[in-house]
Amino acid sequence: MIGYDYLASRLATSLAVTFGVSVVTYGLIFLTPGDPAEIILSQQLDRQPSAAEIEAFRAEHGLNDPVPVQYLNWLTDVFRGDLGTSYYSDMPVSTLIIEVVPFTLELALAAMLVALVISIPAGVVSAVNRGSPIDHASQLGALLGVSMPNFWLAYLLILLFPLTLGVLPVAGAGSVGHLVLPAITLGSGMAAVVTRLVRSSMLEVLDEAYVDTARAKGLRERIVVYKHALRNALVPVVTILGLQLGTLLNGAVVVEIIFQRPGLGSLLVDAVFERNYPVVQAVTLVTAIVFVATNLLVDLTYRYLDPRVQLGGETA
Amino acid sequence: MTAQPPDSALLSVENLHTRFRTSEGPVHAVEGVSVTVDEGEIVGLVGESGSGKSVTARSIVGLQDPGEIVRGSIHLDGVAVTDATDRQLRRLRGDTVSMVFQDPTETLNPVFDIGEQIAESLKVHDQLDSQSLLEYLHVPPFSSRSEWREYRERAIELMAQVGIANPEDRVDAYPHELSGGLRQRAGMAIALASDPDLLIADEPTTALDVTTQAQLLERLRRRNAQRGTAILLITHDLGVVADICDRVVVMYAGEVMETGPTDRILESPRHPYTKALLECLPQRVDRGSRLPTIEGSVPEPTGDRTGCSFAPRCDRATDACRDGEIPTVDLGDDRGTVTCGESSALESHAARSGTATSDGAPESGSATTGSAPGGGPDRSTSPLVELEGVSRRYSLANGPIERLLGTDDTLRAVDDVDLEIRAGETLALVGESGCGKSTLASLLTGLETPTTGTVRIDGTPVGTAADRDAETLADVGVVFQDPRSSLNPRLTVERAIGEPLRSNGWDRSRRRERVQELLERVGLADRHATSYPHELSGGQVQRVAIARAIALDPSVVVLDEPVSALDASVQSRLLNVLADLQADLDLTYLFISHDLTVVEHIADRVAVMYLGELMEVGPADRVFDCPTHPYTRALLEAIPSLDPGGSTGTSLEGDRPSPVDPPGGCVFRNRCPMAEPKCAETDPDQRQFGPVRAKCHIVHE
Amino acid sequence: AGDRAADETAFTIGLASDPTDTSRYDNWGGMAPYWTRVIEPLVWGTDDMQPKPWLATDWTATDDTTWVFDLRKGVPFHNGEELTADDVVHTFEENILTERGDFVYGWLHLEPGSVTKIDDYTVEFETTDPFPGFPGTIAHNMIDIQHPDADRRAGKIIGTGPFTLEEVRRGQHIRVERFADYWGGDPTPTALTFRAAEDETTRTDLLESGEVDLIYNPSKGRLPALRESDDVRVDAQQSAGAISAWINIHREPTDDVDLRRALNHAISQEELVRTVLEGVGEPARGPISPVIDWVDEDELPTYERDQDAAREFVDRSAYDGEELTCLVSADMDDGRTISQVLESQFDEIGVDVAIELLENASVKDRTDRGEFHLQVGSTGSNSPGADYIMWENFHTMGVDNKDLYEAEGTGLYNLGGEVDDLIETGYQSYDPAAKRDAYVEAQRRIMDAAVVVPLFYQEYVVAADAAVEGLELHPIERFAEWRDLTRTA
Amino acid sequence: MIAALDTIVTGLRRRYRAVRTSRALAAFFANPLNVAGLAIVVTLSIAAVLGPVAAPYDPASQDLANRLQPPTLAHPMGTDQLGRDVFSRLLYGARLSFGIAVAVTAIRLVLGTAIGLLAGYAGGWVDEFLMRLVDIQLAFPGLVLALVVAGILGPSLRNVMLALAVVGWASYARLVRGSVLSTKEREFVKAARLMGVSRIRIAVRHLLPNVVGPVIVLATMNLGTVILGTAGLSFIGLGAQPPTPEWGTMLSAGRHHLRGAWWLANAPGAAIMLTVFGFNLLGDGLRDVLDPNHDTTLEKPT
Ligand SMILES: Nc1ncnc2c1ncn2[C@@H]1O[C@H](COP(=O)(O)OP(=O)(O)OP(=O)(O)O)[C@@H](O)[C@H]1O
Ligand SMILES: Nc1ncnc2c1ncn2[C@@H]1O[C@H](COP(=O)(O)OP(=O)(O)OP(=O)(O)O)[C@@H](O)[C@H]1O
Ligand SMILES: [Mg+2]
Ligand SMILES: [Mg+2]
Repeated sequence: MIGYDYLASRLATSLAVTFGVSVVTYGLIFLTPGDPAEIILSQQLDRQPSAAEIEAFRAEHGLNDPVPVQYLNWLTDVFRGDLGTSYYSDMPVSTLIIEVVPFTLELALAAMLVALVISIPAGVVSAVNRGSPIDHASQLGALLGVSMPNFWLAYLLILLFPLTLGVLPVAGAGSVGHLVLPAITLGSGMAAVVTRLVRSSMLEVLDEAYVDTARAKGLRERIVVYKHALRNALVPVVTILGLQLGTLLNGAVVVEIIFQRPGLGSLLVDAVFERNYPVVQAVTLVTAIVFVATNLLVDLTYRYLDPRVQLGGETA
Repeated sequence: MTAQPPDSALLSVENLHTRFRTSEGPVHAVEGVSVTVDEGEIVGLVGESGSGKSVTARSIVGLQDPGEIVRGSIHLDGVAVTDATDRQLRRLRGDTVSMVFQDPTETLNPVFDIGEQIAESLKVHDQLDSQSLLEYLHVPPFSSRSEWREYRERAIELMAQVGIANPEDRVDAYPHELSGGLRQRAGMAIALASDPDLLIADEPTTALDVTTQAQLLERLRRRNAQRGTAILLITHDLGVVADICDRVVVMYAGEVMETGPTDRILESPRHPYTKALLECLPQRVDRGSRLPTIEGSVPEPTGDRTGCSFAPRCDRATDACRDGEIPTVDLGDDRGTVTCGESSALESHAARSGTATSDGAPESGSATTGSAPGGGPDRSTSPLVELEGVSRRYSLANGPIERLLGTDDTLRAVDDVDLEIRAGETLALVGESGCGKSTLASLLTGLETPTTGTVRIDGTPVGTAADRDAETLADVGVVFQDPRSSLNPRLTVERAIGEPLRSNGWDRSRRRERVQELLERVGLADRHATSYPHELSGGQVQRVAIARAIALDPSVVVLDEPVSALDASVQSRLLNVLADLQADLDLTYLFISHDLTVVEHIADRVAVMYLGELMEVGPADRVFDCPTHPYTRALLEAIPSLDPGGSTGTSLEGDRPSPVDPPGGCVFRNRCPMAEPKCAETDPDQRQFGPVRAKCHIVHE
Repeated sequence: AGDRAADETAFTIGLASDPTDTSRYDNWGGMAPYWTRVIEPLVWGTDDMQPKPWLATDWTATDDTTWVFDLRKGVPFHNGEELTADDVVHTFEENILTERGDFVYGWLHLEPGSVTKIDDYTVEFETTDPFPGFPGTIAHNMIDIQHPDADRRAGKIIGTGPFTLEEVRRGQHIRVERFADYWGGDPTPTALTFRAAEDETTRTDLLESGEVDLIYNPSKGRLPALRESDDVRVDAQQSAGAISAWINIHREPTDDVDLRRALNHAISQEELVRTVLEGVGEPARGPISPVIDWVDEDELPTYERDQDAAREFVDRSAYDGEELTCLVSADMDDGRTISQVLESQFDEIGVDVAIELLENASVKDRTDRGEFHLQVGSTGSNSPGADYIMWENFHTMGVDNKDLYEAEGTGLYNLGGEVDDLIETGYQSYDPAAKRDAYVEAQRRIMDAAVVVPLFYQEYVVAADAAVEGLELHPIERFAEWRDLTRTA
Repeated sequence: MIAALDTIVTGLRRRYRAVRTSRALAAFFANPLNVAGLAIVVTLSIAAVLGPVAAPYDPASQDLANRLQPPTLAHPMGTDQLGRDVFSRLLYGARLSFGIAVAVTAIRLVLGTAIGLLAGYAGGWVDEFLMRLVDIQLAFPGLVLALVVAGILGPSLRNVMLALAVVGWASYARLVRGSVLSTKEREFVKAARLMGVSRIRIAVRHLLPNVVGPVIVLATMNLGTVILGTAGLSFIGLGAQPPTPEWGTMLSAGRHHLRGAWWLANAPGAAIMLTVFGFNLLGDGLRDVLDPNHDTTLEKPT
């Protein structure tokens, strides 16, 4: 069972990591050239701001304080549960994030689903029929999946589905139909990675003696493969899924841009480009927390999948 | 292959050829094996590693994949396995034949508890043809909970039958939570769940301690007696065969060399190979004298062969043996068959043939240092190595935070050990797996720091390896438990042996000379200098490890299970090498082994360890001939005797307690047949019984 | 497409920027004040960028700093109430001058408390300093008038426009519906949906798939095909924007006028427009679009493409082969291709230019520090009040020049001296003719000193379903008029 | 002198023998996919080396009159928006894209391996600290890092490389540390300690060679990811500076022409795909050969 010690140690390391991320972010954004005042004002006014306007903005947002002071202020606020306000307006950053999180989550889960639905059967079939044409075909497919730059794939998908076949919307968000193409775009790369992983993991497991024990019982091959072998083969796969979730969160930028979807990825990129630091800070923090939490989840899943795994010491 | 198997045979394998396709050409793993097993019979299949035993067994249950059966037939209960459909095969496996695989750590699925795995087997047997994936995955609407619960109940019964104590508690355990012996028993339960007519057990006891092995063999014998289950027992241990088999089939290089009733084979082996194999067992040789060996090595299974595959190693081989067709001769009177071209083989001819070369008389008596009682190392000299009150505890907390929080479970690996090793002697350390032998060795070598106590070498206290100076380090040579993993796979033999020389500042040309000298000493050819470990056989790798250990002229060499992983024939050769080295270089050995027959052969003195404590220490002949401590006695009794029909003593019942939570009082008391109430109360002191020191309340002079 | 079948009089418009950006448009509940025509300012702009009466019917400057505006009578808000001076005062005082932050003061030259009601239909504005451009400046979608009951941040927008706000879907679209009581007459479309479609290929694909009826700025690569297509109508409209290569005249070696003239002679604006711009845009002779009334192209000196002349100028200049940096913002449409054409054509006259394609903020940072020689940049305005183009770019105290000028007496594009005087005169002149004269003279001098290499005046393109008619385009693209949008069978 | 020569010769001979008789090599060549991967990589490497020599046109020379020409004999892959020969640009780009991939991977590999080795071997607090650093890198949105690096230093090719290198080393560190932890427990390492071999020598001579197998596999696959990474960065505007004919930048610049001038995006797209494909095939093959137990590609693309 999960001990308190374990939880305490995980919590401590997670906190350290999250704190580390926030420090790094803060350091980095203040190294970045460009004055938020000028950039934000020119965006907001759709014209060059005047010198007076810029000075007023700077004063209003405390941008004239020394960086460590700004960081401490920010940190204090975070501990009070306040992620700050966007430089653009009085909009709390938390509101901005909460607004887009469902879209990101929806896309991440859909992509994960696409990836799993494709990769697990493909990987298993590939491993079971090692060296056969099916295996080669699935391996090649997986390789094509990883090799394709995702924005290229996105445009090709749009060309194929809505424009040529007349099915599925081109862009937008809000319905299941809108989710299909982005999920395929994002999921295919992951599917490819996971397929290869499932395959190699399965190949190893299928060589294990306990698989033969299961066969020797007189079990059907299907049960041998999908019950006895697959469960073991999934153990390394889970790690990758955990790491890939991070990719899904901020690697989705390209997909979000092309398919015109709101999301954490484009929120972050826009914020960086606009030097909207409170938003950058908050999104980074949220991603880090999600990452850390996911890895904890991965560990717990590990423990479920493989009772040998001891929850302790090792993190992630 | 003239002998027609009787129609009644439960299993009849005829002229089986199983082959593997590999990138280096086909591997002929099985070349024309014929075996029969009648109902209720126990047949032993013996042979050295790589002789094709496992492949034969797997072929019988249709699991030879990725190999293929290219010729021959297998009939199980009248069904031809080679032509069977998937469905028929499943029926056979679920009903007629069961198999227990070689390694207990790997035969159980690590992610399901053993109850599930046994229940599954029961269910398959009950409902052979209606297996739905979702049901077996326990997906709710497709799978009935109550039904599974019932199967689990029956699983508990079965576990009790194979001798698992407290099966109700163990049914939910995962394989990693069980000891090797329990795992093997669980594997047995899975196999027996289908109430098979034939049980194939592939080296079921090889990885186990003698005591556990004895328990398990006893179960098998009982099963056979009670339910008439036929058993095909695969092993390389002739002692096990002698113990329970009715009949023996001897394999070599994928072929059957000889078959016959156990008594006949052990008493009057006909085939030169069988004879040689029997001769190099240490049991059969006088303590301390040289062991006979079989020169040469098992032929590569690739490539074509003609004639008898043993011919290159057989000193009685004729030209006919090398080229011709080798006849299989039925000895008649149910005395079995022999596949040999040499007519002399047919004569019953006891013991020493010329094949196993008992290579000469002991060279000026040096190899027999320990044999003559009293003629051993000079007892008056001060001991070379001294351990005084040495203990080693492991903290089970891992991770710095846990350590901070002070989670405090400790494991007693070695507990308050006093031991001395005198110059020139061979001290053997024996005990069951996990009793702390290797840890004790590490304390001596400095890989581990004692939690309490001191280690002295030549009278000076020494610390860990990092603290020792080059001279002290050089003074102790080590041969590790697993020879292969103790060599860096990326270094050639030459570099590996040269590594200690290098760190002692030897220059290149000196190193080269020394390496050559060492190779010669351990009996390796010069050409092996540039080989990588993976290019060498197990015996050769072990020689390299030995060469490296003696490179810096140590005075004491720690040998951790140096021969356990090796075949009998290779083992005997290596033991001879060790004896020669000791004689020539005046080495002191700490020889760790769980194989008492080997220890009996080589040791001057013996230390018996149990749960981190020394139970008995004394001269080898005394300990073996007249053991003092009940534990030593139990260990000796558990050794399968080579005498056919010889009794196997009562095996030690019960499981070893955990070193994390050892019993109070005498640690052995809960398994001790002689335990008395006071054993539970106080921990006995070490007491001297003549030349022997033992730790027991009960025994008296 | 489904919406259209349901309602023949509803239209969907694909915009190149996200009209729902809450963080930017939170003052309108996440609705872009542009395009949507839900809210309206007091002043609008004519096609030649003059202030035009809108919610205000007339205005006069009573002294240097006082403006009096007469309001239109009978203008109903979306909640049915009539627009009065109270609403205007309320909007300015409670919203524009308080909530939007201090920067507004500098823009409008107003401070809190400077807007007062004279009577129900008259309002007075007191600017902080003389500001003749005031009416044109407030002719901006963001300087809108709303009813005091409006709860802007909550998305309750009560404007006077022809459409009412119905729905805002963040990052997706905005839906507005016809306001039947609109003071300017009943609009034809019953509903409009403004969809965000920031990626140009996606935007074009949306039009092609029929998901939207009309898009702004389709992908340039697709223009030839769209123009050929019978299903699509393509319109172009010249805007108030202009693209030029701006030259840092205070840094070696571009401080040498001969080099700058050489650069001007190296470029063929016609070729640029014809080729890489697919004909979208007008070859430029000056840095500001002639759509703006105080620009007169014909008054400006011209630099024909003439490579020999250019090389001569180079030889005469102090330039000795060093590499010039040319900043380009990655955000700029066609910035990448344009800069490469420049680079190649400068190369032909022996001037070595290295392009630095940077994100916007980094470009700003570099220009602030003056560490560059050339910048591909633009001018433009979303309101008829475009005076600030001259001030901020070419006046020594303009935002681009000020820091460097104050620090080291330089700047970037400012010639200083008389040009500053001319700009000040133009800026503060209430007389349009005087203003025009001053500005034209300033521009003439700027071009004479070759401070920029003018490239082209911007056009924007609208591609629509061929069945859609009645679209009125405006030089300020955000002033588009949807009232007459219809669909032919 | 002669002795030295002799040792070199025997050394080489031994190597050669090891390679020739290696099962690994035979197994590698037995799989046609591996051979295909090797062939692709070799071909592309040749293109990278010889590209500039073989290219028919100057990759930067514009010809606005002949812009957007579909593929013809004169321009086998057509011309781009500025009338440049796409084929020549592709050939020149091969060197750049390859160079970036190799350089970035090399930096990641060296950095990650060093950190992983140190963490795994030193253990204790050093390990704890370095692993948290790894976690931070993994938990940090790589994009921000890339943006910032590009922002601070300007988005040149060199800085794109730096940005990609900074975000990718953690996977190596983890992988190496994991292998070191298990290898460290192997008895040959204990043996080395008992033989008095110094810590540094143990780390470098005993541990390192035994953990590089999976690292090389990861690196091979990484080469592909890096090329994709540059394409991704170009997409958000942080690619190589024009007119550099880097593939990712070309693909990104041509992406809006997929419908009309399809060759613009598809030519670099196919080149990228082929390269990544080739590296992955090779990596797969190497994995089977070098390390059949390699479990995870702890890869986190940007
Ligand atoms: N999957 C395989 N591929 C290639 N060769 C194989 C395979 N399995 C077994 N062999 C070969 O077949 C031969 C016989 O192997 P087998 O496992 O039957 O030996 P064994 O008698 O059971 O030995 P041990 O006592 O070590 O278990 C060996 O030479 C082995 O290398
Ligand atoms: N580093 C360690 N940390 C914790 N426990 C350990 C460690 N090393 C050994 N042990 C435990 O100490 C006990 C003794 O182990 P040791 O390896 O000395 O046994 P052994 O007698 O050599 O057994 P075998 O015959 O299986 O080699 C075992 O219970 C083992 O699990
Ligand atoms: Mg075997
Ligand atoms: Mg041990």
